[in-house]
Amino acid sequence: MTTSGYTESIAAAPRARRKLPRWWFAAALFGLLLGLSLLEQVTGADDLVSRGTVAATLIAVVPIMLAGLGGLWSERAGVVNIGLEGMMILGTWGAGYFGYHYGAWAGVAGAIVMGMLGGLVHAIATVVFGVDHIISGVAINIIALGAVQYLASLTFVGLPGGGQTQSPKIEDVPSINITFLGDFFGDIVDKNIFFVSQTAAVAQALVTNLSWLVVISMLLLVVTWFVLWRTSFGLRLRSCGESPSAAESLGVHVLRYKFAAVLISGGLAGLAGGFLAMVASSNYRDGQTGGRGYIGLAAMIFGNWRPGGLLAGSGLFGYSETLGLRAGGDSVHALLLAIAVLAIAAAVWQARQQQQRAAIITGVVAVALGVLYFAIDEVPSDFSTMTPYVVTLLVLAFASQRLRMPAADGQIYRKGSAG
Amino acid sequence: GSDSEGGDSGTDSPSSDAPKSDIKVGMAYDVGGRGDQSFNDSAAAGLDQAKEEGLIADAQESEAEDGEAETAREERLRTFAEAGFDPIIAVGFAYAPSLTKVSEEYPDVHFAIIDDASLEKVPNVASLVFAEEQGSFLVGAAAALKTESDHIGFIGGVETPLIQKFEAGYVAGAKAVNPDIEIDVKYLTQVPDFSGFGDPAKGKTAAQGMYDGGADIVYHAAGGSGGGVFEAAAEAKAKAIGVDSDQYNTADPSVQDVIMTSMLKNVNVAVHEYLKAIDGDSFPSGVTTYDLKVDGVGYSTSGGQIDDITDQLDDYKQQIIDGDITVPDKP
Amino acid sequence: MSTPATPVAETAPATAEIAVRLRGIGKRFPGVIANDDINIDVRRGTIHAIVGENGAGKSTLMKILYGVQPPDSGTIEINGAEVSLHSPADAIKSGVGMVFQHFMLADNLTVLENVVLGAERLHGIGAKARAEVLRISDAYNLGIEPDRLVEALGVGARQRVEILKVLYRGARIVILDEPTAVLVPQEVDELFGNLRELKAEGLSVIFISHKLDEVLSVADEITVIRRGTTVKTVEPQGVSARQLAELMVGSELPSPSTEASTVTDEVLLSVSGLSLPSDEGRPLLDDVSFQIHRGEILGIAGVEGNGQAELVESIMGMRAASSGRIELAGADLSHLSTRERREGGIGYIPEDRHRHGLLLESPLWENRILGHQSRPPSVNHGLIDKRAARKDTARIIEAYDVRTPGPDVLARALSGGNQQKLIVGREMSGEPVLLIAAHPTRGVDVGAQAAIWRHIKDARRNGLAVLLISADLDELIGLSDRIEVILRGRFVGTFDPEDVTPERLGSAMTGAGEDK
Amino acid sequence: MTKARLTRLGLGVASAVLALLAAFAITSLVLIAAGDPVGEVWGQLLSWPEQRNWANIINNATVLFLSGLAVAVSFRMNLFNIGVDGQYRVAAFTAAVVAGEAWLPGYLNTALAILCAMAVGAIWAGIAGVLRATRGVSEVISTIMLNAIATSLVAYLLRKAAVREEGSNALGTKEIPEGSRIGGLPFGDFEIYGFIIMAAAFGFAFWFVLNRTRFGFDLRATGQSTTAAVASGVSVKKMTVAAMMISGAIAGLVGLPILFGDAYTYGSTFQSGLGFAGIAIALLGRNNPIGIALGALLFAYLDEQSNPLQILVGVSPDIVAITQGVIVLTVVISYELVRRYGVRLEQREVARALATPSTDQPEEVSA
Ligand SMILES: Nc1ncnc2c1ncn2[C@@H]1O[C@H](COP(=O)(O)OP(=O)(O)OP(=O)(O)O)[C@@H](O)[C@H]1O
Ligand SMILES: Nc1ncnc2c1ncn2[C@@H]1O[C@H](COP(=O)(O)OP(=O)(O)OP(=O)(O)O)[C@@H](O)[C@H]1O
Ligand SMILES: [Mg+2]
Ligand SMILES: [Mg+2]
Repeated sequence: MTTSGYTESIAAAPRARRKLPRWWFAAALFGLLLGLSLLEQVTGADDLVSRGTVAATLIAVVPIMLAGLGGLWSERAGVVNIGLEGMMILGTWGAGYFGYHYGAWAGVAGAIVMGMLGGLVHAIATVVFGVDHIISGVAINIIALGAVQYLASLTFVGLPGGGQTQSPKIEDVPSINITFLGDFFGDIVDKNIFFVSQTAAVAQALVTNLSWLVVISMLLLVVTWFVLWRTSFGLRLRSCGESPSAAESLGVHVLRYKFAAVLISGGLAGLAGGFLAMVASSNYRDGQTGGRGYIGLAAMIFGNWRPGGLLAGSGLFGYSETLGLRAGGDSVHALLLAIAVLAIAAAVWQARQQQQRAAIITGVVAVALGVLYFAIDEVPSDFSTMTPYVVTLLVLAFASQRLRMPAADGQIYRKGSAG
Repeated sequence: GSDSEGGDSGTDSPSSDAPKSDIKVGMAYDVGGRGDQSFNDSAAAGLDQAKEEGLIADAQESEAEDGEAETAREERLRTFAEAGFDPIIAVGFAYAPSLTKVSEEYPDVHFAIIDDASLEKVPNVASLVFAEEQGSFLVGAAAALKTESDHIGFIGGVETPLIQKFEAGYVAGAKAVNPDIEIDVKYLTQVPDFSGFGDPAKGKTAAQGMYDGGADIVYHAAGGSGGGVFEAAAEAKAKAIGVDSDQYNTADPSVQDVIMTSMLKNVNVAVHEYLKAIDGDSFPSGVTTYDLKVDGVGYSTSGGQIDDITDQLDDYKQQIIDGDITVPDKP
Repeated sequence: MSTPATPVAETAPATAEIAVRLRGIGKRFPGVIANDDINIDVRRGTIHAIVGENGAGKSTLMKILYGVQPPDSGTIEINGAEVSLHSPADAIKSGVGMVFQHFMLADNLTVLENVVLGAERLHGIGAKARAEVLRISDAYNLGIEPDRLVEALGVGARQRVEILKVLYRGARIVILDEPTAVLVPQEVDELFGNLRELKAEGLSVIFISHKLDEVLSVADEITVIRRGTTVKTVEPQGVSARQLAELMVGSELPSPSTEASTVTDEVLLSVSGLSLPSDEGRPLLDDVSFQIHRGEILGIAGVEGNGQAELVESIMGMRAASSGRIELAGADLSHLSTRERREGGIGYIPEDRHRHGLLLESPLWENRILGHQSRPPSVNHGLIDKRAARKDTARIIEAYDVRTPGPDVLARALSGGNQQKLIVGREMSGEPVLLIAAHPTRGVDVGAQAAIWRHIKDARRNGLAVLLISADLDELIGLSDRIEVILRGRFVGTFDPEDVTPERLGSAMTGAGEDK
Repeated sequence: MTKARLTRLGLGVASAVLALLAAFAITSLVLIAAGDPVGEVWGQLLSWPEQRNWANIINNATVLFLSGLAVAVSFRMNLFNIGVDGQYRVAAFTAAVVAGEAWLPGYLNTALAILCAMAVGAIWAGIAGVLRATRGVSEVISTIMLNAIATSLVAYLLRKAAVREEGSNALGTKEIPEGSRIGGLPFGDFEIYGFIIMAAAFGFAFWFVLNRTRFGFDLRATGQSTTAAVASGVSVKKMTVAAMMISGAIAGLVGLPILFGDAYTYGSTFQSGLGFAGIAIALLGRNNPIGIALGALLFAYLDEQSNPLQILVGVSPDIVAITQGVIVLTVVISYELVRRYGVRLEQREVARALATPSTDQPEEVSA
């Protein structure tokens, strides 16, 4: 048909969606490392990229990332999951109980299964009964906490080193240890060559008792990306989050996919809890999750409902938390400078984007931070404790208008609503 | 399937000789309760010992929930009182406000509270307090004597005045040995977030930070989080100092030999002696301070890692007892 | 010429060439009989139109045929074999495909993803699928670009994507529910071109529309549905639009007819140099200037997505225009809030009643307050006067014939047409001086349509100025005193309704005129 | 209509009962599975509380009620204020300091402290509101972050402001002078918080503002449909900030009954976590004051009754947390079932109206 296609020319042009090249992630890491090395040079803070920091950061990041991954699965299928925290809590107990009685890997499995139980409740409530997702999630958080404390009092009291609020020590998950490489990198680190040593430190952290669970978790991130964006299963699942009625009109069993997604979500959250109990520490403890389920949710939104972004979000949080906990004072102090510089960059960018008011505000923030940096030479402990939260908040304030959640996220869908 | 450790403990430790006493003790733990491998456990130990020795007929236990209402603590004490338990032991200073109320409501019931002396005027309350700073002074000195890098650390669970006493004593002790020693201090959480007493992950990260930073001995007053500190020490092939009880005996074998010594805060002794002092209807009251003098606090030597410096430590101990050294209780 | 609704054996065409045979289909929703004893035969290789007023049961019937909803009674035969369809999946298996009244596309997925969704088994979701999509697109001249986000497509393109979805699944029976409602004449011609090609391929097309002339031009057979049952099946040669309409409604088809002009020379709304850049910098509105006088209806014609919505939202103050000046009766509006503008006497019938016009989960009387939060009778001194609000709602229900038991039912429970009548009534109350009406009768049946037109004209007679935006060119031509055509955010031509044809408007709207 | 309303009311009650029974059953199953003495547990939980316990129940319910109210405000506008917890802690601390300093005499001091608390709560929540309105930051995230920040901030300030009486290891602000405390109301031989009157007043104000004022209408409209609200002339940005600030202001009150009626100081053992309980209670009460009050009473009752479980029955009190969570779920599920039934009723009505033939004869017929 001769005139075919002119409607596009009239219709709105496609949103400028800059596609990132394949290697963007490596590039980002490289840049990050370079930046931090520079920061160490400038500020003299020496713990920004040490083996210990990297190792501890990994430990801090993984549970948040796994929780976020759980959120990613369910929200991509259109089910909001505030219950992540609860499912994590269930996971910690699962790891504690099965880990103690049947060994490390049983603990991992136990954590996943317990998390899935939580997911099952959420799925039944939201998918089958059409309960508001938030309500169900909140309820699950309450139930999980009570259930776990109750279970702990039943199962751990009287065991050696066990009690109302903690399980006995759990056998460790095996970890990777390549000593000669570790020593090799260690030597380079000690040479203190700009950037090289820092890179070596990272490498060293990756070969000295790196828990297999860390590796597995990182793989899960990749697998998630592949399954959701490269398989038909993933396409169907995402379509349930974008437009369930369209999906159903094409014969997709929407409810089944939502159900599956929420179960997987629970499993991942459970694993996150298990990780806390088995790798981050070595036994179940009451209140061990410390709101990391919510943080995971935040990291996922931060990451725009995408695995890469999620990793960035949880990384940012985990890293600044680690700095606060380790050397604390001067590392966080150094971080101030970094943020100030970034803020200035942001301000310039905003000015370019004709967002004068935003630019001014950002600029003021930047200057304030800069002044603060030179005014004090160590950050008081209370404030280094709040660093991760403040940083997350700041970063979001700069860059959160581009976020786009799945179109049907949080909506209750009933069969036969197509058309 | 019931969890009332105490309920069973009346029977599960059958003392051969029938109990000579009819005392029923109500034990109100702080958050964590029996099995927290910290001072609740220590108190429980004292109770069990008393039971073994037949000093008491029966004991019932209950523990606080995290972030619970004041009324919940009051009710816990009242329920004990109503149920005819006497004496009732409140473990932890958190009970001070509620005990103030309840001890008035039940003048004929006897109470004891650990770690608080604000009720010393009340006739039916015995306050059992400790000179943590004195014990901490000694382990501080030990650390300063043992360190090879002249760099040590302190990790507190939650930044409360009580834990600050540990810090103050530790620092004073270390400085007494070596005035220009470097001491890292870190608290894991702030009130009302008490997770710092139960978060080994945090403890480990913080300790690793100190060890990587050059410290070779770290003293923790962080309850359950201490486990993480020991793990970090083991990985860094460095030393750590335990707290409250002799953690060398309770800790997991894998980390046993990093525990150079432990600051002993003998809550068990306090509880045991309190129960022992009861005779007929006369109950102890007023403030009893457990300090070095009465061996209410001290340091452990199991593992034999500080045998070479015990005499120096005992020398400091004597000076403190004699009052030649007064240990600060605030940083 | 026309065959009886229930064909008797001998007149019934041989089953062999019957693609779809519906017998005694019945479907009741709580309290509503949507379908009742429906009998239809669709012959292979034909375009079979189904007409009927709103709520007649057309969509419901099609949803049943597509397995979305199960029928309460009746049988469905496809190619001679009786089938029972429990889900769209079943329907697709038996070769049925449907383009819904409201597009079924996920905006945030690419065209390719939308097409292959649910049919991944055919050609996967990768290169092979893309190739197949392009092949079909070329075969039927659909001009589809597989990798664009659907949200970036215009209405016509979305329509073609929907059709491609159906073809991709190899459907032999294609259902189109009101496909032309949002298309301009040229796009309609394109569409019909596609349909004829499908027909030539031997596919059967079931086609629903409210626009009877289209139906007559494209259909081989026409079945009329009234109150949920088949009234008659006729052939286009035998009937006129008017006769069809009478079959549908039992009353006569009205069409808007302008009467003596009431235009005064008093300028009421004056817009000058209005511009609005988009995020990508492409102007949504580009130096738009016009005036509306008291008692004048200015019609805006244009393909959807060419700035109509932005224009309306700028005048309503829902968007801040980057430059330009808006005056209402001489007073500058540019810096006033939406509420202040409404208080200034602007009434607003939004394009999308569900998103901008109603609180679906609230009772009608609260919906009466919406947009009049700061004005009596319903609100006095910041306090809500429930009684007055209910009373005034009752008035609107009466005056505008809103079919509802009373002002206390939730807006969601009303049918689209009745919702629309309520909105019109609301926006007319409180003597507005300017009415902005976007597609005031879209998806509304003839009866309601007539009523709404009448109300607009009455108000105009009393000096109301109206900015009318509509995709229904007959409506535009019938109501307007003057028609401006908008294209890519610019006014590209002024027409006098007296001497303009839909075709001429259409070519102006699509820029076909200027290309030549 | 009214008939339908009555039926729905009846069903509403029935559903509530049903929900409670379901929760009862599930909890019992858990107990049985765990081999705990079901009978004794319920015997304790359902035993008629002593007057003293009733006093506690009412007091704790008052606090929970305020917390639920605060959350409900944001829910009504489709905002999710998880931050009530942080807001009330910052506010209670401020109030404690102000009242402790006693710059003004007697109840003036109290009033000032309460105002400061509300202001601080409003500001703390307002941060999230502004970030949401101007930068589009999800209030879910920002309030979570602000909770944690509040913890560190208060801890820091507390150590600055703290006074420690001799022998005590507790950390607290200056005690509020006798004259500025809020006396209790007599309740049998016991007393309940005098603050309960203010709580009730706020409950009423909540209802009135939301259902009877333009502001409330705008707020609910925005909550139901942002787009429709914008078209009707509501400034969503302003509403967002306003709603968050009001929510925060009420959150600021949460800690005050305890502060002025019982503790008289803000210290390290001041009750925490009230904000999260508030979320559940707001949801349980369907964001309307009466419902929230009932929900608060129910939660407070269960907490109080479960307290002695361990001592008397030897079962962990945590079991009631399970009950509470399950109730939230079951109540909502039965609500949902009833709602669907209601919709169906309504449509039947509508359909009847639709069935009656049109009175509107199209008049204009163009030749
Ligand atoms: N998804 C739904 N759930 C419940 N009821 C519905 C639904 N969709 C439509 N209805 C009912 O159908 C009736 C009309 O809805 P609908 O808008 O589909 O009618 P319509 O035939 O399109 O009429 P109109 O042309 O006025 O829009 C209403 O009474 C409504 O209660
Ligand atoms: N999901 C539903 N629930 C209840 N009633 C419904 C539902 N869908 C449709 N109806 C009823 O069935 C009747 C027919 O609706 P349907 O959508 O088939 O009408 P239609 O002929 O398609 O109207 P239109 O021309 O406006 O699309 C509606 O008037 C409505 O009363
Ligand atoms: Mg239809
Ligand atoms: Mg319709």
